Amino acid sequence: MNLLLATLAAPLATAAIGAIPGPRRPKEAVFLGGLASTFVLALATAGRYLAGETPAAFGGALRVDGLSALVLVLTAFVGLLSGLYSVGYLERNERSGFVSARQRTELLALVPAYLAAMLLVAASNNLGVLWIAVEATTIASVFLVAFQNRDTSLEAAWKFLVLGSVGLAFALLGTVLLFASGQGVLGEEMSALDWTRILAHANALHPFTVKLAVVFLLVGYGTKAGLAPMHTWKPDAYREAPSPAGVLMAVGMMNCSLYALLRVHIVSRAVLGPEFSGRLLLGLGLASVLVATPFILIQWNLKRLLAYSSIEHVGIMAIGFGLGGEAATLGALLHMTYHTFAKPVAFFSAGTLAQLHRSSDFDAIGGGTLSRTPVASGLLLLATLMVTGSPPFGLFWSEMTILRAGFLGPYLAVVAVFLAALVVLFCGFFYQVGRVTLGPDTRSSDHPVLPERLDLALGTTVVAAVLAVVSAFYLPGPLVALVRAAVRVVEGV
Amino acid sequence: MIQDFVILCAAGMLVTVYLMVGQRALVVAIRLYGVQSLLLGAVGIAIGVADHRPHLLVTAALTVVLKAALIPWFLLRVIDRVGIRREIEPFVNVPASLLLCLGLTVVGYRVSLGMAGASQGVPHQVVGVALSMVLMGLFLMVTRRKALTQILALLTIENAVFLVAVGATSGMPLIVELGISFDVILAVLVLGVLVNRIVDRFESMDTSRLSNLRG
Amino acid sequence: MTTNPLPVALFAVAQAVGFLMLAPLLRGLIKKMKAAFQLRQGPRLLQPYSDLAKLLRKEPVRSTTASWVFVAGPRVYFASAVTATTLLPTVFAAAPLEAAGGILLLVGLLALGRFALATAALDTGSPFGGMGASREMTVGALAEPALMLALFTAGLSAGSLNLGELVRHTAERGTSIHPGEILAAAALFIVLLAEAGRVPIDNPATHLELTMIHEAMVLEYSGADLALVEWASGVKELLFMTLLAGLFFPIGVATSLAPQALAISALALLAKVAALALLVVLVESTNAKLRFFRVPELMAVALGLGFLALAMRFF
Amino acid sequence: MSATWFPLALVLHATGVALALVLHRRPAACRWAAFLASAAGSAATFALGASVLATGRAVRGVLFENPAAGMTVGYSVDPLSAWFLVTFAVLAAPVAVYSVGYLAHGIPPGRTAFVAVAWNVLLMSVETVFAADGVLGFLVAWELMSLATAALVATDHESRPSRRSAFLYLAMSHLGTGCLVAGFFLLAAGSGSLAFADILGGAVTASPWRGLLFVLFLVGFGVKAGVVPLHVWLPEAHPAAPSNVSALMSGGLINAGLYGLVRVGAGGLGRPDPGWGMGVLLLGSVSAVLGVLYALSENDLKRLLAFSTIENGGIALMAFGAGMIGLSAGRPELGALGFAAGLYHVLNHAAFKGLLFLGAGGVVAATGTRRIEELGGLIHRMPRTAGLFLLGSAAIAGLPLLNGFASEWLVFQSLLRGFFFAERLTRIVLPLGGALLALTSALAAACFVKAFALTFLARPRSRAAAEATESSALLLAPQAFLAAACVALGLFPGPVLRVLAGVAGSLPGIGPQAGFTGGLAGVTIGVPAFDHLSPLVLVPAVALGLGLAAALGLRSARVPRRAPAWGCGGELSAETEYTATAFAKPLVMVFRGIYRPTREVSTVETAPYFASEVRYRSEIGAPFERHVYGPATRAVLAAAGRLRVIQAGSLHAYLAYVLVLGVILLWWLGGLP
Repeated sequence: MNLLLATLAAPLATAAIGAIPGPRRPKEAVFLGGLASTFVLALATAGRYLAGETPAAFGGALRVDGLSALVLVLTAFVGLLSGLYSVGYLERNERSGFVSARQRTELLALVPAYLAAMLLVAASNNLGVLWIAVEATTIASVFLVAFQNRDTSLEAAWKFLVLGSVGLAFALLGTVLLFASGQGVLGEEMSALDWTRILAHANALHPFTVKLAVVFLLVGYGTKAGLAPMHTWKPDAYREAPSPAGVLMAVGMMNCSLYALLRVHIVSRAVLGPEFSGRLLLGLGLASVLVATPFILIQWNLKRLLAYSSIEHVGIMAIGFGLGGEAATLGALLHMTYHTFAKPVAFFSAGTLAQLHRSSDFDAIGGGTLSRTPVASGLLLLATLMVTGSPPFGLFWSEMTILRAGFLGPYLAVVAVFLAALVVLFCGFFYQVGRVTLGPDTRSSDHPVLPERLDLALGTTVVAAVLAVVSAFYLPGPLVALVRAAVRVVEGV
Repeated sequence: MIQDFVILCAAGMLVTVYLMVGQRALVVAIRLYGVQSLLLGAVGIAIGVADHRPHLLVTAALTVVLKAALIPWFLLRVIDRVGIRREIEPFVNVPASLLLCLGLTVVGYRVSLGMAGASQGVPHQVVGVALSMVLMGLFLMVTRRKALTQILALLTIENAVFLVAVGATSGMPLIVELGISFDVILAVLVLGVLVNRIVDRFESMDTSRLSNLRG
Repeated sequence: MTTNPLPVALFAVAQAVGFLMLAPLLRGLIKKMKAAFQLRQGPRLLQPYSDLAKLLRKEPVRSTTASWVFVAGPRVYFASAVTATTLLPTVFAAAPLEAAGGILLLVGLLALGRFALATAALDTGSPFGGMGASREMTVGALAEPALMLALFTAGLSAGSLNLGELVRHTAERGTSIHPGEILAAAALFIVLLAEAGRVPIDNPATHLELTMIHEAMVLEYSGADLALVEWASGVKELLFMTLLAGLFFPIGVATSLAPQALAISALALLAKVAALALLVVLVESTNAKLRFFRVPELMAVALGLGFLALAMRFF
Repeated sequence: MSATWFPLALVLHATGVALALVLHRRPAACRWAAFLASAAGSAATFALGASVLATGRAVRGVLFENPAAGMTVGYSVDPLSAWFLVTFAVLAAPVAVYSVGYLAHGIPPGRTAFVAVAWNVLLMSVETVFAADGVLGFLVAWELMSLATAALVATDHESRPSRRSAFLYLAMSHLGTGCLVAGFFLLAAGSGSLAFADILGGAVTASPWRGLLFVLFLVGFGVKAGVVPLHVWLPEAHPAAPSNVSALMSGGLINAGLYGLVRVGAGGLGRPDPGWGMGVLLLGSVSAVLGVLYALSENDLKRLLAFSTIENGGIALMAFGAGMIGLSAGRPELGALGFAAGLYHVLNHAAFKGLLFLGAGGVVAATGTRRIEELGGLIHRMPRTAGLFLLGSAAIAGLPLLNGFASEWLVFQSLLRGFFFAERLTRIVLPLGGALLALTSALAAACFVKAFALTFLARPRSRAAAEATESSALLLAPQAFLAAACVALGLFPGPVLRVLAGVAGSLPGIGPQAGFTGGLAGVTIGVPAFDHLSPLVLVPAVALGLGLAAALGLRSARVPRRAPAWGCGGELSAETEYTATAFAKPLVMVFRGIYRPTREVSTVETAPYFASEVRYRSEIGAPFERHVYGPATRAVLAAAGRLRVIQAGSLHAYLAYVLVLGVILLWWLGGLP
């Protein structure tokens, strides 16, 4: 059986089994087993790629090149982490009697389904398939956003879906226009939308139509990535989604939508040269970083804080890709990699705090969590260091790489603004996290906090933290090779 | 001759959007959407017949069945269940809305001048109409408060996209088109489910009340 | 100038002893002249010597809260003043210890004395000590920049900050009537008044708690401790006058070791110091003591003079 | 051999970290292990620095590689780095020993491991800052240094001031780091290399960004050096940390900023523009004067010391400024003099400020308070601490025979010597700087009379002060070491300057001309001699004077009579003593234009004209906080608050953003040719 198809089928099967009502333990075992095998299969697929093959399926509609392989591996990795944490999360809620059987089924089915859709995004070689896959992720995740079934969950889900659908409609229009730009060149069969084919005929495409298409595609997939000003659904969705789903959205979905943006960028560069989409990405990226700044300063909710951080990071990556050139692209792809390692720590530790305090609002949590839940708070502080790009952690290196490339290039003003925003963001993020974790334990005894235990969820957080720390000093050779391969794909060399 | 017909239908679609902007009864809006979809189907059939592209006929038939019949029926059912028939006062009043939409049409047409084969007419006209429809659909979503209107506007945008697919490219690859149609239906269903849940929970379909999440 | 240690040491000891011997005389002279201005007879000229001798014999009484710092204060003050005298050229155009340093070291040594005495004054637990120390340090802090500017003017025009070098230079050149240097001399004179605790900055004769500065600081001292303080203060005053005379009015300074030249130089120095003493008396007798918070204004005048001196001298 | 010293030092610190983590449940063992490892690490850096200073040859090596990003971090210890490493080690080693004793009581036992880890990380990073051979290593170390320091400042995170100061510190450092990143990358953009040897070798003389670069570096490094007006964090953060950390921060960490300024100022960016030196001199003067003025008015012992750190950083900057003026005038020997003076002062400051903070730490540990008003009389209970603190006070006040005098003397020389070679405006600015330095020095004397005398002399003003006990030998020995350093550095400026001539000579803009000569006998400035200093000559003279005074006093003072001080008929008590506030009052009034003190007197009258209680309250204004940082912070937060409407919860607005973006992009596209 085709390895790539197996990679995609594994989570789909897991989802199907998860949807069937059944006893808890075996279902969880299948769930974790499915996600683990997905990760292993993704690794194997990437390994195939590194060995010189090009895994493909459906007549080239699915095809794995360097960029796909990188995103596949990272996404599957996050999927596994999220799965582990999901089980821990359910267990914890079980303890406090918060979760219904329906919700368990929902989570166990939706997480792998969401993952499957994301893997499909990463494996797609076809703009049509890409669009369908992204739409599928949207539909899978909207239920995760509405998972808690509170008033605010519905509100967030509605906003998420409407904005997402508008974005997808834009992306679809872009896809159609791109197809239209190659009338008579690309042909009419399915493979006409393969970017391998589009790239091969880049010179024959109608430039203006491509421009139009690129604008719609960037805005469309930018909505899914959460680039400003289409970012507005993010804080709501992140706050409402349960933490295991949050991390899938913040890391997996972000990587996948960036993947989509990159595919567009690659096509645009082949047809129009690097400036057109590069500048658009630069603009959207800078807007994202700038928009995130004030909201981090005035934030009132821990998970929304993470959402704005995620807007910031997608902005950073967009800036990196927009700056262009090998160094900046390497920086941005490294940023994606390190972000994939670092963000789960933040989400899981914040999720633990939120679960133990039964809310993620700062007011409800109160200050001084370090004395109540030392492990989770300590990990949150550690994650803050990572996420704010402090050395010696990975994101520092990638940000430095991007900045360095930026100062070498012509966009000095943009880079300077970007740097200034990073400084403010750092301060804001630290201020907010410090507000929660540090200080005297002022919580009154009327609202007792659940005791912190080294359960599966916390264990997953610790493991994620260890991996993130290690990743700063040592990235496995094959992963580095994937990053470099992805750089080659994006840079077209 | 065929070209003129296509352009006529496209213009008709644009008119339906104007009419949607111009009135507030939900049922009429749904019907207008149905008409719009029917016109889209007509475009598909005309081009399919003229250019001998059988798969266009398939998608056109699909469009008619789905969008001119099934979706309006589903939405009318939602209205019946909820019992809300009129849109309340939009954020921008009707005359101003129409004026702004005129502007949006100008924006759309201005861009479409750069399209390939602008001299031949069809792609240019079709893309102009489609872009105008996209912008106006979005405008509808911005100014109208009812969840149902927003779904309709979204569907209008979707129709505009299909108009480009049919009119400017003589049809996307069939399998892609089928996939997309399936996804659109799924999205509409999910939206419908959400609307139901929102109405259950908030006893209103007014999405402007959904503003508790700020900052 | 010789670098052989023995003559240098002898020269230094001789100069220090000379300052120690003459300092009470200067005090006596000023008191006598002041009395004359007020048409009083005043104490006899040599009275300060008797006072010192008596105090040195008397048993000191020390505050019960005082520590060794209280004892060390006057001794360090004394030693710093005595050491400072060896950095100064007097009769001969060289200072005994000019190898040690120049203007900056001299100012540093005086600061050391002030630091020691002010610290010690705070050791008694009496509010007077604190008041005096606080005021002394305030005046000192304000006087120091003016002093430095005045000295810089002299030093920079001579091309050296070493006092021996400086006096040799001015002696060769002769008294300057450059307005810059006159202004510098005026600034230095104001600083002298402040450092010596003279009217209008301080009143050495008062013991009214609201007005005293230096006296408040040493109020708790008695016996030999007080003698050391008084003596060192006298030395300091003499030192300032010698400095002023040497830097700005170098008439008669001996540049050779010929006995005749040395004698003339000595006489000239005595005359210059006497003249400065008379000037001090004039100022003391014709001015009222300033309110403490007006003193900074006077110091600002000195600073301004110093700055103007520098500006006029070099532009 | 010397090639392994630096990695060895880092390994020793890393061992300290590891040991602290392993032993975190046993605080005593943890203290000994982690801090002795740290002291050993400092010894290794000292050995490295000393050997580089002795041979004058740089030592290089590689520390770390990030293959993914393709980045390498190496180190290169040239004489300038070596000087700072030695300075840091001279302070850090004794402070580490002190920490072993101090942390037993200074912090909750549960946080011992935390402090030990952060401490060792801090030392590692500071040493790497001084030794880094390229931009990336430097930035990593620089950031780590900030983070470790912030963590240490927040050790007592339950107290609001600690949290606040840690955050303020972090925010200000980050502002600085941002400037440095921009500066370094702009600088590197010219040459394409990130190695200091390439970009800070003075090659960018022609860059159009030169002026901007210098300003960026000045701000970036100035934050760490505590330059006014970037100093606001310093008086908050230094006192908030445990005293051993305060000592290290004040004596060692500000040097990181000064180090950077020397790197860029002494020809690193090519021959300095005339304005740069003037600017640095001006900033230095302002920092020195304002620093000491605020120190003087401060009644919190540790805050007082922190403000004095600003002053001393300012003094070093004045010297650097004079050196840069010399360089821009084409006189490398003046550059050498100025930078040597500043570097000497940096070393001296490390010694006496370390000593003073350690002493203050002992006092705080013994009495539990930092407020001078609640201290007093400690000399009877803590005689050794008092003696050492007095020595430190005398040294920092710039009194002869001690090291403060020696370096301030040299700073005066650098200012006045430049006079002869300077252009019109600088010609007057330089001696004026000298006058300000004199003022600073005199005010510092007043300040430390207050700090010492009101803390240690007269009667105790609180129960805690009355019951204090002397610090242990573990606390006193490091202080004695630093005190000895103060004396030695004061008595032997000549050998120190001979070393500094080598250091200055290694700077890109200077070369071998030193402009001064130093030998065992003393220092001589300029040829022919402009001035010279030989403290050793003075020693017998002062000894003789003291002997004479002692002899004169001996006749009567063998058994002095003790009596209560005269109290005008009343009884003197701790309440009637002169307070720290009162001591500083005259100078506060004189400089009220700067201090802007507020004054509030309220009386409670039981009967007309008979007040039963008078309350007096006076506060010194904090102009930079009030007029610059406060409004700036508020403006940013207000702007952020106003931007809240972006995310006001309305889906319609969110959709409108997309619509507007779409319209703008389409309109723009339509306009494209």
